[in-house]
Amino acid sequence: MQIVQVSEVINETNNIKTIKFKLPVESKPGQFIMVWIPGIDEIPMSLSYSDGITVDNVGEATQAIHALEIGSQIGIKGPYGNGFDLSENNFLLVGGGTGIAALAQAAEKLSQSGKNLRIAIGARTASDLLFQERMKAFGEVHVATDDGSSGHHGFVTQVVEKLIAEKKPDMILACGPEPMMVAVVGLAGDISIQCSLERYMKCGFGICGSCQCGKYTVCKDGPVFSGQQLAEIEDFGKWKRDAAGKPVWF
Amino acid sequence: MQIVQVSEVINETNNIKTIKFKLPVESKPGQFIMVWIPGIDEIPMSLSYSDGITVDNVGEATQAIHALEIGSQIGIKGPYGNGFDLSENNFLLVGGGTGIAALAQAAEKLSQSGKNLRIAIGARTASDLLFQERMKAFGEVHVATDDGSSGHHGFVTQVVEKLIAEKKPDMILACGPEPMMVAVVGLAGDISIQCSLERYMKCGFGICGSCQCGKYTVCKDGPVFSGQQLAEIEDFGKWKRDAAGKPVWF
Amino acid sequence: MADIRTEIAGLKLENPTMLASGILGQTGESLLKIINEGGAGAVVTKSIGMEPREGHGSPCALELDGGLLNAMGLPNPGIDAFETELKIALKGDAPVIGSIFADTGEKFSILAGKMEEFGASAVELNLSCPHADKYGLDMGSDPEKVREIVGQVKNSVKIPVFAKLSPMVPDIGQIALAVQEAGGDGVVAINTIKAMKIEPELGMPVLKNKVGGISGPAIKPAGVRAVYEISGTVEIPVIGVGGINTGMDALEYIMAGASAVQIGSGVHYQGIDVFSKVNQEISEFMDRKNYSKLDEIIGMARKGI
Amino acid sequence: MADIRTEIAGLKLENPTMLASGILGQTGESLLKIINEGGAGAVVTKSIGMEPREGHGSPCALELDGGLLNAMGLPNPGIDAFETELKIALKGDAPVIGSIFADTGEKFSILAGKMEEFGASAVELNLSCPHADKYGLDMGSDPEKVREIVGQVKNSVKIPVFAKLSPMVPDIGQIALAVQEAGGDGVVAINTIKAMKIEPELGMPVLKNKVGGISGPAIKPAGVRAVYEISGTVEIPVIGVGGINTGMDALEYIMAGASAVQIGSGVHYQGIDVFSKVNQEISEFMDRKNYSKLDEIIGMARKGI
Ligand SMILES: Cc1cc2nc3c(=O)[nH]c(=O)nc-3n(C[C@H](O)[C@H](O)[C@H](O)COP(=O)(O)OP(=O)(O)OC[C@H]3O[C@@H](n4cnc5c(N)ncnc54)[C@H](O)[C@@H]3O)c2cc1C
Ligand SMILES: Cc1cc2nc3c(=O)[nH]c(=O)nc-3n(C[C@H](O)[C@H](O)[C@H](O)COP(=O)(O)OP(=O)(O)OC[C@H]3O[C@@H](n4cnc5c(N)ncnc54)[C@H](O)[C@@H]3O)c2cc1C
Ligand SMILES: Cc1cc2nc3c(=O)[nH]c(=O)nc-3n(C[C@H](O)[C@H](O)[C@H](O)COP(=O)(O)O)c2cc1C
Ligand SMILES: Cc1cc2nc3c(=O)[nH]c(=O)nc-3n(C[C@H](O)[C@H](O)[C@H](O)COP(=O)(O)O)c2cc1C
Ligand code: FES
Ligand code: FES
Repeated sequence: MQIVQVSEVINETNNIKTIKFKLPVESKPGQFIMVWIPGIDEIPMSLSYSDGITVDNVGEATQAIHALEIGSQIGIKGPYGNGFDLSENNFLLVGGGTGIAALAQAAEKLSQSGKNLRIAIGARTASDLLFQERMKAFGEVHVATDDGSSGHHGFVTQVVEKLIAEKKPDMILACGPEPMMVAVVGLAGDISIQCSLERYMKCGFGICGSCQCGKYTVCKDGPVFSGQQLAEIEDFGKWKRDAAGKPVWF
Repeated sequence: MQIVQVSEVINETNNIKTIKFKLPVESKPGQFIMVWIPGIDEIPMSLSYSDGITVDNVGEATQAIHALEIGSQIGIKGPYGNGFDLSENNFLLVGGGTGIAALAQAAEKLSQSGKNLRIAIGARTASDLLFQERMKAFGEVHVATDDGSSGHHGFVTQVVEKLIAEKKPDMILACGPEPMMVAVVGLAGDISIQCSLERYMKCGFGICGSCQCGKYTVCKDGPVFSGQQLAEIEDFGKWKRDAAGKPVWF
Repeated sequence: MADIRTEIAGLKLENPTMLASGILGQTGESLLKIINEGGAGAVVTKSIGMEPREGHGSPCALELDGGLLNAMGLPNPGIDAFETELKIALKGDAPVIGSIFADTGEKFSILAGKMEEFGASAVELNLSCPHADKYGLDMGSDPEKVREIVGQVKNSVKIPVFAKLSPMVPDIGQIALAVQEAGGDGVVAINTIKAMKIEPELGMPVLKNKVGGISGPAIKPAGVRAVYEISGTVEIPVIGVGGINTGMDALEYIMAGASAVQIGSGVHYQGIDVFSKVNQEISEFMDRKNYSKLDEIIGMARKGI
Repeated sequence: MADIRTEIAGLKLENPTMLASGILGQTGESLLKIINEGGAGAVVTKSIGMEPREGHGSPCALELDGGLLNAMGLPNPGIDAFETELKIALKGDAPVIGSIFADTGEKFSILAGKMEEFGASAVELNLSCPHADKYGLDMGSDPEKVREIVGQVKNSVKIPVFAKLSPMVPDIGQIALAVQEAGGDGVVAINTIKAMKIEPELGMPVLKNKVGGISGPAIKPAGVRAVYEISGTVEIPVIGVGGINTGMDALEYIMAGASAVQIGSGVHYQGIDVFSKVNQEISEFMDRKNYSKLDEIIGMARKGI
């Protein structure tokens, strides 16, 4: 556990903020940290920057993160998890909702190493779209909104289908709601894919078992899984476990 | 604690044996180890060799060491203590009884680095003289026996007096009964001197306080002390402490 | 090759390593993986209670210098939901031991009965959780309570009944004796030691529950001591747990009197193949020292040389 | 510079660090050195009994991975021979606290009376040694015994009386309450945790006494927890001890509720200037965080944020 100070707060959308701080250790794109908001809760958050997280205000803990100010102290465990394998050349990145946060550093790194990437971002409405501007610096950005207020009117999966048809990538990276990822895995067919899963996490470092998904411990074996691995996981896209370890259907 | 196997047993005198084993760590001349004879006791012993100890059979533990055979297992803690400072050039080494064991490696090292050394060894009788042959390879050896059966008839201190008069060394190293060392310190006058003390030891690493001698913890601050340090120690040569920590006069 | 099979109250294990309760033991598939890929000789489930329970809030687990600090607070899906999990775990080729917790002997008996019905090879009574209010240590430190609970459970199931004890009592041998007198089939020691971490920077405890229990290397010397004292007091088998990371660690427990060992935090430190590694190191040690069966060294340190 | 002076039951200390009992505390000159050269705010003597006592055989102390294992067995020269030592220690500019052990309240009172007569500023009753048969933990785990002993000692001396407790009880708060109810002036926690080391190569325990107690980093989380629980239960001051090596370690204890801390094994790990180093780190921390007096942070972690 490291105590760090908030150094910057960025309003990304109505409901999403980026919080920056000095992270005392190196991380890989796709890794996450456990963020302790003292007195409130500790929750998993992808590193959307090497020194920041991007947080959707959905409940008590994320609301407390939104209330942080420059100079506020929070606790950090990690980075944890495996991160993405970025060794291929032609990438398609698919982010639904805050899922794009988990992909942002991968996009940055891929772009730095001169690789080819297209990025599909989905959200309910235009004002919820995350990292659209940031991603433009890294690759070709395609957008979908449920209400059609920006880009494609409909699901981001429809954009993905079109992009694959246009040019087959040799690796897809996806993060978002599990049902969305199930759909993307389906569209990928024989194209390699890695999905980053979000499961209920307590310890974050592979000891308690609350994030168990099939035979995998998401916080340690994941959160990034290959298409092959996902094929072995019966739960994927069907059910997750709640804080008591009971299966809950999506 | 390291468990080592006895690899060699050498009869040195009637009552003294050298036990060799593989010591898994480096040591400095003048350092000691704590030797555990399983089921019996653990006692401090100078490293007379980088991989051996030379033991006078005086009681239960030392008798048990004498009963060890090749292949026997013993436990080793250490090396502990400070060791001798060997930076001067003209040395006089004075060993009384098994005291010469603590000086043997210093003699070896000094001879290897081409320094000038004379060695005075004292014992009750000729057959008790330890390391006389071994020391001849390192420097000029002078012997004293209480009964005159070899070398000077009388105390080793008388030999020391003569040797100092012949040629003033710039460093004296002494180890033996404390009263002998008090005498040598007296003879040294303004010549630098280092004495290795033997006090009752329990832990060996400076925590329990049983080896306390004046303001010094012999196992950690010593066992080698300079003439200046000894001058500050009221106990030196007068009393030591028993297993209960009670002062006992020499 | 040395024979490292062992037997505890009729339970035959291919090797003396088991998964400790609460470590990745909440789902059937993870238990199965520990058997199939980890190489454990048996697995113990997460402690299961009557009702689903979320446990304490987060932070609930933390890496400290010498071990892990946790205050999970016994989260579990409840005994009924656990049937599916246990059945999956049973597909493996090793005994599955059902760990249970409750606040009365009656509830313990109901839970044990269900574990037996679901197919568990034995039950382990958690009488030692140091951070779950009325559950655990509170009763596990009282020999009378222990006698009562173990007795009641013994009356309601046929499978072996083990009691898991805490070292946080002045005389653990007395508690073990109560287990034996009540007909218990074995003693498991130790659970975590009550502990906490305060973050000076913030002036507050890190765990949401403030107090938790420490596991891992820091508690091994206390665990070995507990097993040594228990095995010197009772005749029933002892299962040693606390800070085992290597074969040498396991051997300390075995020589102190443990017929088998459990590994929890070691899964974090060494990965899930900690079980096969420890087994490997135990057999290599035995081969080198010419011991042929595990029995020869169980309790060896009690015997003098 | 932050003011790190502290006061315990009227005892004024220049800084909150004390030497723990049993570490180099057997002779007057070593106690004096810890004050003069080490920079301790007070020193506690080795536990002294009625008669000279050699203690357990060797090996009696051992370095383990996370701490030190010892079974000294309370060696000491006896109270009468100790007068000379105490008088030497008194030449220093810091309070000397006399630690004592006995098997009855009467003997405790005699020992305390002599310590007072020799000039000790306070006495510390060792009710917690985990490896000395009838002395220590055996009585220290029974609130009735504790009440009786503390009460008797309080009736026979005027200097403050502290009781040193063991964490090896299910509820240390209850024992501390007994100390307070009997008029005790402070609680010291914790003593070592019962532990052992077995050497697999030889199949036997390393300590001659087989069982000993572990100190050092491994027990810090248990010590901080004990202080936190005690300070939440009683009003009298608490002195924290166990695994302190740095200012941050000491701050955990202080924020848990300790008015002062003791350092034992830290003397081995850091050298005798561990006291000045810890003090330095505490004041730097306080300066950085704008705390001006130690009082402001004592028990801070109990208060929420
Ligand atoms: C590996 C990983 C990376 C994540 N990255 C991000 C990110 O970059 N940005 C972002 O906004 N969110 C991210 N999340 C999700 C985020 O952790 C939850 O939104 C957050 O925990 C909600 O907490 P709350 O108290 O605000 O809401 P609550 O009201 O407590 O819960 C809202 C929902 O969040 C989920 N949730 C609650 N607690 C946890 C928990 N401990 N672990 C996992 N899910 C939980 C549950 O599905 C719950 O229904 C990530 C989750 C995981 C597992
Ligand atoms: C730093 C140091 C180096 C030593 N090096 C050597 C050496 O190279 N060769 C050698 O023969 N002897 C050496 N000794 C002395 C040796 O430790 C004792 O002779 C031995 O402990 C005696 O044990 P025992 O059980 O055989 O005899 P006991 O019958 O127990 O005691 C005989 C005498 O030995 C001394 N003694 C006993 N136990 C201890 C102890 N734990 N610590 C210190 N002294 C003790 C006491 O003065 C006692 O009166 C050294 C001692 C020290 C402190
Ligand atoms: C995260 C975690 C959860 C635990 N949950 C339980 C539990 O539910 N029931 C139980 O009896 N012990 C539980 N324990 C204790 C372990 O089973 C074991 O006794 C302890 O961790 C010591 O072993 P170790 O050092 O190998 O981890 C838990 C331990 C940890 C670290
Ligand atoms: C070698 C040694 C001897 C000890 N002797 C005593 C003693 O005589 N009386 C006592 O109350 N505590 C004794 N203790 C316990 C310490 O005072 C202290 O409570 C314990 O070591 C934890 O603190 P630490 O981790 O700073 O060492 C001893 C500890 C050690 C390591
Ligand atoms: S969150 Fe605990 S194992 Fe993954
Ligand atoms: S022998 Fe213990 S301090 Fe020296």
